[in-house]
Amino acid sequence: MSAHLAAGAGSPATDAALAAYSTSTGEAVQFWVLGTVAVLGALCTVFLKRAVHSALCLAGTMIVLAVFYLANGAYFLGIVQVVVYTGAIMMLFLFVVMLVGVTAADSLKETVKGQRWLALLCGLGFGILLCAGIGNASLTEFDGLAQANAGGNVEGLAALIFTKYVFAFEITGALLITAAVGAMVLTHRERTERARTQRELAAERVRAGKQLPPLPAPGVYARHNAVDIAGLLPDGTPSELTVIGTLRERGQIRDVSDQAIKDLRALEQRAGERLGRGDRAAREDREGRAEEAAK
Amino acid sequence: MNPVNYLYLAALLFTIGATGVLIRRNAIVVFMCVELMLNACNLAFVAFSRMHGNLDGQIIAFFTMVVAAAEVVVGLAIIVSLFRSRHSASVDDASLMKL
Amino acid sequence: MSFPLLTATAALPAIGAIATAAVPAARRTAAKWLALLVSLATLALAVVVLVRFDPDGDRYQLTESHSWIKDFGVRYELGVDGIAVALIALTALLIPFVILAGWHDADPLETRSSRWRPTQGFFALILAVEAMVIISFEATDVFLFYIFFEAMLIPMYFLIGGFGDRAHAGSDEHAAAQRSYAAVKFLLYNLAGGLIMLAAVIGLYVVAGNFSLQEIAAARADGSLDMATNTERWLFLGFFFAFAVKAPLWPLHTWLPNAMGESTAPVAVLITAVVDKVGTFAMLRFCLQLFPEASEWATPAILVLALISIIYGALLAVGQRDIKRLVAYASISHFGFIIMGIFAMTSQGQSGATLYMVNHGISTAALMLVAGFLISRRGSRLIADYGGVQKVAPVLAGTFLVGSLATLSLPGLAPFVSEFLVLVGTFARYPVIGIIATFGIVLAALYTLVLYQRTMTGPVKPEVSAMPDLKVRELVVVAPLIALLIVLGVYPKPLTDIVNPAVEQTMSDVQKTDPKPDVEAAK
Amino acid sequence: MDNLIALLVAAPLLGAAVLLCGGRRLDAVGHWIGTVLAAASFVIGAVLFADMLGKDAEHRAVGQHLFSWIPVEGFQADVAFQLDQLSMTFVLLITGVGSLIHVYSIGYMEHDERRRRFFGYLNLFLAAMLLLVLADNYLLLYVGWEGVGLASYLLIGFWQHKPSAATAAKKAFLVNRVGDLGLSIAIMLMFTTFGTFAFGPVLEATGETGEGTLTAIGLMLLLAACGKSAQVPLQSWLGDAMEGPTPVSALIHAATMVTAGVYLIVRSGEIFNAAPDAQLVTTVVGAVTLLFGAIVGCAKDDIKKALAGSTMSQIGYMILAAGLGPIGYVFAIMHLVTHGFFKAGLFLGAGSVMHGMNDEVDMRRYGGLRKYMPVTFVTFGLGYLAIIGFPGLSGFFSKDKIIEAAFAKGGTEGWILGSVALLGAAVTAFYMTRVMLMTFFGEKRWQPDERGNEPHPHESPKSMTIPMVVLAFGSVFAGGFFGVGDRFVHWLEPVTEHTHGHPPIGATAVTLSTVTVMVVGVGLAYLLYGRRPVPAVAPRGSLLTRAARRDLLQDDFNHVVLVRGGEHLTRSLVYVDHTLVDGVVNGTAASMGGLSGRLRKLQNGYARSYAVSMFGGAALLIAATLLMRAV
Repeated sequence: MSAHLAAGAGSPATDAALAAYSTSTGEAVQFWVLGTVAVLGALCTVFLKRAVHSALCLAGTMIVLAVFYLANGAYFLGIVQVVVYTGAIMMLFLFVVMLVGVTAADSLKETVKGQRWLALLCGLGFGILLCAGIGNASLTEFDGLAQANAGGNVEGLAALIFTKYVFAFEITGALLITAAVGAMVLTHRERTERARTQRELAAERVRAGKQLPPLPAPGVYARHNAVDIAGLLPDGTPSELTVIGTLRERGQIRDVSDQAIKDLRALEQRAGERLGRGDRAAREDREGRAEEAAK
Repeated sequence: MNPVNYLYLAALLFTIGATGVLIRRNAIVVFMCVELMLNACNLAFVAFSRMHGNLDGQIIAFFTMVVAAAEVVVGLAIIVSLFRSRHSASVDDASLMKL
Repeated sequence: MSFPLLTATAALPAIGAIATAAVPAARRTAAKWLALLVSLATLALAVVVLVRFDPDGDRYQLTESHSWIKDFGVRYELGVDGIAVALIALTALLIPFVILAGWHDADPLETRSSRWRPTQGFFALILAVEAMVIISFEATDVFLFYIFFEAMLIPMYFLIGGFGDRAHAGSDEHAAAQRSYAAVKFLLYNLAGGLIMLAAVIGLYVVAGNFSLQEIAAARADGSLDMATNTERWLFLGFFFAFAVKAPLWPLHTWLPNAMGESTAPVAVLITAVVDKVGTFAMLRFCLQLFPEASEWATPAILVLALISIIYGALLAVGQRDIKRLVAYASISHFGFIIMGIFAMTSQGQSGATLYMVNHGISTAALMLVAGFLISRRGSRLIADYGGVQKVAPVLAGTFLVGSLATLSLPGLAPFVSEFLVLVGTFARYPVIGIIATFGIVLAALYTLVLYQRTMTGPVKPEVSAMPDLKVRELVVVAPLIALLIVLGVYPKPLTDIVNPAVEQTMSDVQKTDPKPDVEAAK
Repeated sequence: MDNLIALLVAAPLLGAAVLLCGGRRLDAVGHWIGTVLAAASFVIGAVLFADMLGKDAEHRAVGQHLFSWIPVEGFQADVAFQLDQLSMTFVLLITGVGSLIHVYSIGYMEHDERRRRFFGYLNLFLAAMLLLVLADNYLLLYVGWEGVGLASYLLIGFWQHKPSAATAAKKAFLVNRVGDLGLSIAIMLMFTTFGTFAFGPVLEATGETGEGTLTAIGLMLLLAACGKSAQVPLQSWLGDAMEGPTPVSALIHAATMVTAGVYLIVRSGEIFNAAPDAQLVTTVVGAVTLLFGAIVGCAKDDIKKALAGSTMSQIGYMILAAGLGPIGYVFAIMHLVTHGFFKAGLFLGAGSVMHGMNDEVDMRRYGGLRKYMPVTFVTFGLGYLAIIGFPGLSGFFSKDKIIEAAFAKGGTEGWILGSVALLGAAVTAFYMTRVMLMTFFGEKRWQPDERGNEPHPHESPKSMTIPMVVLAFGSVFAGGFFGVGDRFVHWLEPVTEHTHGHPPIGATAVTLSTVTVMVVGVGLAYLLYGRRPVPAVAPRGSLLTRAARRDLLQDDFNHVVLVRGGEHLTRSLVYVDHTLVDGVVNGTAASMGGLSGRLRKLQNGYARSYAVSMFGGAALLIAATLLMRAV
């Protein structure tokens, strides 16, 4: 439905509406409905526990924004929003989430004292102030994009970009290249020494006394390597596929999804120590270790 | 309906995003919130360009996207290397600003 | 234009400082000799200035003037009057002795502490201080003076904090902590004063429109520049505060005992004999010339403070257990005399104060350096650790005695001349204050002789029984100073001839004339 | 000829410089250098004296201007000498007795390895003392004044390894400083009143100014005199000064330096003449001191301290005389000279006794020494007769005149002063006889000292006895030479004008009474110490005796009030300086540090909390802009 409206908004028939003092009721409805969706998406992005869910919610919000762009006569931006943002950037996010996987960071438990309340307070005040600013700015009358988009939105933009903003455009090009190179530099690890053979690695592992078998397959984030323990999917849930059928049949799968909680406690204890109120957290952590050992 | 509402919406989203940046510990989520803020700005720009009837606002929004893309690329790279070194993507783990 | 003599006099040690600092670490001795030669060359230049200066000529001579910061009317203006010449000569004279006395103070320590203290730095800093002091004596531009008045603190800070007594009783860590405390205290104290003065300097610019001492003073004199009474008083206080901290005047004195106590004897001499003189000199040159009315307004309070300094400093000197701190408090008492002489507003008082600056410099240098030799031998600053040195090291004891006698201003030694002039000058205008101040000479006798008795006389303490007498280098340091003390005490005329005209000028600045003695009034 | 005056001072000064800077290589000849230069100075003095006698009385004063010392606008201090009869008298006394004592010291200090330095100090003293009496203005006099103070400090503390000596030296210098306080204030007063402090102008201008100022100046000068001449209340140092070697006691603390106060007062005669109150105070001080010293002298068992008390008392006589004004000045100086002879002789005798007795000073350990050291006995005895005023000897003439003058002052104070002087004469006779008897008569009382070596009393070497003989000669005949035909009066009259005083009871009566009280004193002493044996340990004695042994509790007073009080004052001040004055500063610094420490907690290292503050800041900025637009 939103897509159809967006298309409609694009047609020359409704250009007059864009020019008019007030917008069409259709757009109003669209605004109120999708606006709610966008806000909800944003809130979920912030308040959902798992990064994956946040990413998806954000993607939703972005799509809604794309629709709004279209509705505001920014056809090119709308498309770019969908293609670049939702399509590329958000996917990039998801990839990274997959790389990083489920970490202890995914918790809403606040470690810095008063941080959350301060943040909410500031947010609230900031929002109110912004709204107040917008409110008493006299933005009542406005002229639409009729003649600006007369020659077509994309052409208009192109004209501006390659004349008025050409320099900035080139600069951004350079910026992108730099960013790409920078990303590579940051993530690339140069191998200086000779690659070690399987044998050496094995010997090393034995010497270190940890992780004798190879690490789990890519895309799977395993904290344990016992055959009866399922690897974790990016969202932290155990994936039964990583356990051999027999055990699956016998239902002898051990669940380690509480691993995240342990790490979380460990992290909170670390933070606690840094903030000098560590003893309690430390004791909890020690108990945790104890029962882990007992297990 | 008065398109000024778009601005209000933008303000709302921006605020939410900012709050998210402050609240969340997962670097990735923090990044998402930053993206949210950027998008809110874009929305505002677009709405302005509609009001003033010229495309400059859209141009700015376009540039913002480009910059945002670059920023995300670098930022995510940072997060990955951070994770490699610390096995955690928590911004609190990288709290070395205090000696 | 003629050869810029004054700039040269200040620049030579500055260049010397850089050169000394640049000497490679291994060539330590070379650095020492370089520093010594530079200081001697500076002394030669100072002598040239002394010769070229014509006491009966213009007020400011050998002047140089170049525009510096046009927008604020800041000029690079140099010029000397009799007072400045005398003090430049004193500074240039003392530095070689300071360097010679500190010959081994900055050598790397093998025995007590593993920390190596760069020798080059020590001597370079001393030369830097000399350069800054000299130029602040020469500057006739308020802003220029201010800059060097403040910049002086930096090398002094490092000299105090970096090069404490190597032979200090107690653990090195403790000594180092004490040192850095003293250095920081010195820095903060003087910095506070300097900042207040900066405010006053800016205020002066706002009022007067430029920084040139001569122009402002002239404008003040012919009335073309008149300040509101309160403005003038506030500005005066701003300037005076900084100078009173530097001088130091009670109750702003507490940094001095720490600084002098913790630093090596040569540095202590540098502080009290050279750097602090800038404070009293500046009172005479800036406070009185720029703010005559305010000076007159503040005189009673300042005189009382000076009086307190005299008596208080002397009493505390009596109560000290630490040789260097004792000398420090004695200096506080003496600075009380100097300030009293300046603000007595009589030509005897001000001539006396100027002579006092010179003589106190020499006498304190003599006493402090000998004390330093003593301390470096025994490794303790506590009076109680000595006794009977006189029997073991008679020459050391003798020079120490002469230094003490100079400190108690025995007639025939230089300090007596200045102290008596100050007393007479003060008495002429403020009899009561003059009489009370006279008690200072009794107290002076008390603390110096008690010090001498406790350290030098009595049965020989076993720790000092093996103490060697003065070495040649040390004699070379002390003997000329003592000779100078005697010469200036017997025949101070050359000095007074240089100083008097300048003092007359200052007197006319404050529109004061000496109270004429009249027999009738006494009826 | 006049240029020789500077040489008077220069010769011993040169000696001091050479001996003190010369180093050990002069040890062998040092004492000869010193003695020769002292003698040279005496010769110069004699030459000048001869030259002076050549002129007529009115034109004898000569001067020499060396150079301008401290020239400051309106304040002109010169180094200039003036030599008139008064100065000449002192010059001869100082250089003469000085030279003798140099000779004496050659023997006395023979076994001291620091003899060279000792002679250096002696020369230094001579130079300073000559400067004092030759100066033609008060400031230069002040230089000499402090110079002799320094010399006596160095000489009292010559045996510095003895803590007692060091303390005594310091005490002497400090007490003298208190006196110098008076002198410097007096000079300041002169400068502000007359615009100068040269003798001539000041003393001429006395007529023009008010009595108040002159009284103030006079009292200040008197304070100075008290310090230098050990008069009450500043007398406490003289007794301790006996810690010094005996020649020093003889030269400085008997013959010359301690009489400088008398010189000062006589020299400033015009001022005192114009200020009767100051004169009265002077006489009172003199009278009190002469009794004080005499009483102390009676109680001391230490021979030198007994003599010191006697010195105090005799100088009391001089000060008394000087306080009497023109009727007394001459006699003050005359007594000063004669006293110089016999007191120096007595001290040298005492020194000779100690020399023979292993430096034993307790008279209760002497006794019957006349057999062992006849020369000493004879010279000491002559000095004794002189000081008690035995008719025909020096003391008789000078002291008798003073007593006469005291009565001649007239009025009740005349009677009081006169009778005090008489009483003093009696006591003098008493204690000197006591000393004489305890030392030279009776049976021997000395025992081996703690190191077990028995003292073997023996006559001292020639170098010591000859000066004693000379001085004895002087103490016998000087008085007569001066007194007969008022020679001395005519000699000094031009400088210190002299008016002949007429005692209410007649000169002969005074003389008779003087002799009688003297005899009474001697008799009393003989009854107490000549008839029955002297106990080797001092009996507890009466309250007065015990007080007198402790210098009439003066030192205890000083200790309690000045020393203790001073210690407490300084200690509390040190505390105040550390806690209060410095505390304020450090307190400020500390509070700053605390504040920053608290602020530091905000910086917890979490990027997010920094972000919060940034965000809040942004919010505030917006608020501010909106506010600005609203208003």
